[in-house]
Amino acid sequence: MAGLELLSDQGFRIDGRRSHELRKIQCKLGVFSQADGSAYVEQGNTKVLAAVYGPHEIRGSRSKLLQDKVLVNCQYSMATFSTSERKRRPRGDRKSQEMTMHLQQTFNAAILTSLHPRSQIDIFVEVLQSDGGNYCASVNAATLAVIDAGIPMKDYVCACSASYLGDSPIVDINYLEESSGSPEITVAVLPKSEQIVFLEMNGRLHEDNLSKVVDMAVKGCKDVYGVLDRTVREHVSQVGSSLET
Amino acid sequence: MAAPTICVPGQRICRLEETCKQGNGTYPRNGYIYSSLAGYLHTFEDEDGKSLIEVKTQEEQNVVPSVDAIVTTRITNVNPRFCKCLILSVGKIPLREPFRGQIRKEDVRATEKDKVEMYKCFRPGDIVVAKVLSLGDAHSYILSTAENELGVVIATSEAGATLEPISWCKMKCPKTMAEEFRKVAKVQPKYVQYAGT
Amino acid sequence: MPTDSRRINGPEDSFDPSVLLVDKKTREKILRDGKRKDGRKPEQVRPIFLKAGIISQARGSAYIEQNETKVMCAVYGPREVTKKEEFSMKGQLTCEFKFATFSCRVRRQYQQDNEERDYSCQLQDALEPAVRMDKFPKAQVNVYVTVLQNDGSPLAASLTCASVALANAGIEMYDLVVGCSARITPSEVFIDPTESEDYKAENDNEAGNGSVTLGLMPSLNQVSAITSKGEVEFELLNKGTKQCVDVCQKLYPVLQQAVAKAVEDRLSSDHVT
Amino acid sequence: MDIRVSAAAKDRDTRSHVEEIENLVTPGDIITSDSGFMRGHGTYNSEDDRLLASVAGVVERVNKLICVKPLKTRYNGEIGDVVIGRIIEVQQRRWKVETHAKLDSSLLLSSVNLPGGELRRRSEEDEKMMREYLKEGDLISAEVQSVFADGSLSLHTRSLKYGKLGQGTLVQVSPSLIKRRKTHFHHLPCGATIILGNNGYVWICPTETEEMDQTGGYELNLKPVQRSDREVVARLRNCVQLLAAQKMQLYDTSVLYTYEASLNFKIKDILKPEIGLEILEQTQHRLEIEGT
Amino acid sequence: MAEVDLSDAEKIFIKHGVQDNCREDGRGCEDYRHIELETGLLSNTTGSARVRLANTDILAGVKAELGTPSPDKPNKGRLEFFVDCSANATPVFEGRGGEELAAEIGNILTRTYDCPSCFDLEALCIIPEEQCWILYVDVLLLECGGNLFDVASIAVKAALYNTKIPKVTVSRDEGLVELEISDDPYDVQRVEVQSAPCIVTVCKIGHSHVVDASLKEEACCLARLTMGVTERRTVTGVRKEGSGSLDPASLEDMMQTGKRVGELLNKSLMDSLLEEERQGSKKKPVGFLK
Repeated sequence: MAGLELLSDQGFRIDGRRSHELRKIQCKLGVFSQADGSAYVEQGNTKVLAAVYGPHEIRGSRSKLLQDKVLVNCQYSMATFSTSERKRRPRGDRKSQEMTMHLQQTFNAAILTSLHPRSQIDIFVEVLQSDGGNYCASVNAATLAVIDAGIPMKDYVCACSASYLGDSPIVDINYLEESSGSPEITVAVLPKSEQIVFLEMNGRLHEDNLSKVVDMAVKGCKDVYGVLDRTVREHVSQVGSSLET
Repeated sequence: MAAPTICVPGQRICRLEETCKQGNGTYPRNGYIYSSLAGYLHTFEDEDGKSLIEVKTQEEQNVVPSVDAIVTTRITNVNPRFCKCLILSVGKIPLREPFRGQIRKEDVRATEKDKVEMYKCFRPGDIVVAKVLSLGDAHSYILSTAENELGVVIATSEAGATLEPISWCKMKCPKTMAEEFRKVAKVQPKYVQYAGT
Repeated sequence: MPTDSRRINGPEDSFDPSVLLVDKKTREKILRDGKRKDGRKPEQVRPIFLKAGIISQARGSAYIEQNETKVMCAVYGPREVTKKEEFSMKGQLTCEFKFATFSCRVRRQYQQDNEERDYSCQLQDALEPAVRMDKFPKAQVNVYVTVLQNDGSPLAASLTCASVALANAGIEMYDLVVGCSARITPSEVFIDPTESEDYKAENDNEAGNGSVTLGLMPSLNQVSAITSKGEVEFELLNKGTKQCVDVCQKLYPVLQQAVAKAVEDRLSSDHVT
Repeated sequence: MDIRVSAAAKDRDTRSHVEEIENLVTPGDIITSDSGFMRGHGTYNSEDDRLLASVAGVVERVNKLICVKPLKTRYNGEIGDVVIGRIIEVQQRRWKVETHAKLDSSLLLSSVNLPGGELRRRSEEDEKMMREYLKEGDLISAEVQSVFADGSLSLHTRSLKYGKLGQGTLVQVSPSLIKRRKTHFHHLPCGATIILGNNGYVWICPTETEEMDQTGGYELNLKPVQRSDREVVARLRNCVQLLAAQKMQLYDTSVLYTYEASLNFKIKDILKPEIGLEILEQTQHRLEIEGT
Repeated sequence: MAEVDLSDAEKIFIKHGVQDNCREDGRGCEDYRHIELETGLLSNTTGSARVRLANTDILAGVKAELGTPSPDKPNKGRLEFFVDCSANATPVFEGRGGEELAAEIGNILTRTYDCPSCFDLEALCIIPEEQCWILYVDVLLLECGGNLFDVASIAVKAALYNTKIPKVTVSRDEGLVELEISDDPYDVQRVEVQSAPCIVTVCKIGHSHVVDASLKEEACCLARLTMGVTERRTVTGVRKEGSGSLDPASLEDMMQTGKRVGELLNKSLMDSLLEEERQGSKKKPVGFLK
């Protein structure tokens, strides 16, 4: 842990949070006008933009066309200036391709894909600033963008990470905590039905503690859901009321 | 032969007047005819008594298949819906590099379109004369053989001999006397002449 | 810059020793006693040798020498567009510009670098207005330009060379394109600069230095390309472009002769056979 | 030249005051556990047979049918809708038309009026001539004739009011902003015609003075449009954009009132934020007073 | 660029409008749409800016890294441009789809900044031949509404203005050089951008020309001229693009227009950058939450 104290004796984390506290989440729907849906999410210092196009006719090779459901196409990309050390390429590296695949799996599970056969939905995520929990913020931003696009889905997908520090689980870990070598669990859930649609773990964790950490992450997801749902409701109410006049 | 006039692109040839018409290898601009090729100036009298002004290159021209052009093709691939072919020449001008073409089932012949069976019309390796219907898509030009004069002109039998036409839909192998089905072209003498030179 | 993985490259931290030459850093004045280093006047171009039809397997080709700047160009097509992504219903022109590895003072890479890619785009933008793309729908014409030796104004020489090669290939064109470069200093304009006269961002620290390259279709009197480097006064840039236009008009007959000569040569060789 | 520092939008402070509208649901919300209702758009049945929302919007109930309408989506076509579309491909016997729907729409050769009138037989000649009538990039106004099994739309232009569009300008807005009306073609008193396509494509053009010719619009008038007409079109375009940016519904009256409120300003200034807000406030006020 | 396919009639309508000096949104030929700008919104960068003009949205981030000067310019730092077209702008840019456009914008930025008199690279040198700052200017295109080059150059200039490079103290200890980088956020070196150029794109439409073309207008334009213009009214990097040609007289007119508009653009940009600086810490960051 190289001189950094990630958890103080009083139980405060390096950015002053308690172990169960999320970073401040700020978000907005409908950032852009050309995309069918778009959203922006800030989780602490992690900032993510998401855009959704579709459902629309399949582009490019028609061999990707699915007869009975919609093709969910994702791209995860990080701005070259998003990390503290400059990235050479915004995408195409192994890590972003993996993220792209994870996004695809996550949203295939949440979107009601059978409603739009033979068409395609694009979900594009751009990380503008990275401070840990990029995938979580990406999923949360993409969920909002999908809702903004009016694409039917079973439920929100909310993602949150958790770790285990000292002898207690901590939620929504930031970059410093992420790079400290402690284990990291990322979970994406459908909060209402409490189904886990994505789970990934890095690092080493005693099996006794696994459920504690997962519970912590799922709890975090539900908190995230609270924030996202409030934003959506505000957005719909505001726009809806101006539509009526 | 009198020394012909050489033209280069952008060269002004003459005024565009009532008595002359602008032909291939030239373009009109601000009331003049300009050359768009490096070659020789040709002037013809056409039927209306107007002089047609053209610039021609000495050697093979640069042509690409255009709509309604007659092309010579070699069949490469046959399936029940269409066959693929390579366009080898456009009109009388052989191409340096072939273009891909396609003859769809409904364009094989003019009548009884729904009874067409592709395998009874073309086989890979056949030389077919066809007409360009449309420029098609990224893959290929769309061709048609729905005219008496269009269809297979040269084909090889299973025994390896050159087939001889016996009707509009059959050809015979001179070696084995076996008959094979083809959409046969009624070859025009002018093509024969051309093939002979 | 992408490195070439198929060839053995020099050590990464090696560089050309010429950059350390002391005399390079202090720029000489271009003009001495009203004459340039090679004895030309400011508005004078170098002697030109231009010949069309030098590469037999290409559809059309040309070679140009402007003293020590030597460029050759080959044209292929119209041929089928094979890559589906590049498909378009209109005719297409592609240009590839390449410095031969030995053409410059510093060794060039085998792969196209950014500068060469940029030149390729400029060539394309400059030639497209002259070529009658409507004459070959769905097909493409490929232009390959190789600079054999670079002693200044490579883009201008390439433009001239490429347009002659296109005409030689029998591609229908509205007009030929003539290229010309000018070096702009705070006080004067020099036509057709050599390598040592040309503008270099690393040495010309003062404002007002730059260069401009222009492509002209002389018969139509249309500018098909203009590109400049460096920071220059607007009036001087304007003066530079005007002089370039004049020079292009003067060079036009040279191009016409070269194209016509190739047509004649072909005729006489046909007569022999 | 107008470069400004972006500042927090004014309405941001007021946002918190917006009261939540009634019957608002978001994806995953339970609408009802009563199995007596029918599942409409924007809802789905959970495994335990409860009716859940799949989009964010207001619950609408018609008898036993429950729907949730999201704020914006791609265009969901219904038979009889007026749409504006752009030809993207000429195929055999049909044109592919982009209408902002989930799949490209089709316009069959048999669903258009060709020059020469209704009774003409459609021959193979016409098939070859298709690109002469309508080619890639052309805009048309049309009506939804039917919906194919996969949800894509089949259009027709068999009425003189439909067909190819000439000179004018297209504005694309969200389909939900177009208010359904008896007519979507409006000849406004300011001298322009506006077609509010149900698919969110809005076409604004100068009103043709002479009688429409009987060619179905295949021959276009390419004469320059008068400066005064052009200004009206430009002003209308900016007004439509303004309404769309503030998510206000588009119909003849709202467009006209915005247009009239904008007359105090230069056309190019309408899209500046503070001026736009002022115009809209006036418009909104007037709409409220007149109770339309 | 985002594909806009227009019908012939629409094109004619736009062309005549330009000739009439009444464009589709009521602007005259030399009018810009209004621009919004914000700097310093990315904390991971040394400098950043976001510029929005109608639908065109560009984010620029500057990162300063230590490196060695290139051997032919031993006493100069470096400025490296990288442009990325995000798929957020249009699905066409997915994967490598935006690379061609990105390279084009990158090349033009490099060219317009490639003159020592308009951007002082020597100030970035720490120890000649050994250490210098390399400024990576990364431009991210988030939405396209036409006129990308101009907006990109505005974003770059604003981001450079916002750049605050930490101060470096060099100490030599028995021939070993030690660099000490200050971590005080106020002990910084600013980048001088007063003389940096802005790009103005002049599009030839019909027989006239316009600045700040919309996407539809760009679809009607066969030849355009991009030029870097500095505050001193000098010109850096002119370039004609597109498949059309220009006659020499209209070329001169277009350059005149570009110069005139560019001068104004530089001035307005500096004014609003100073204005933002004046608002200082009072101003809350807006970012994308607006």
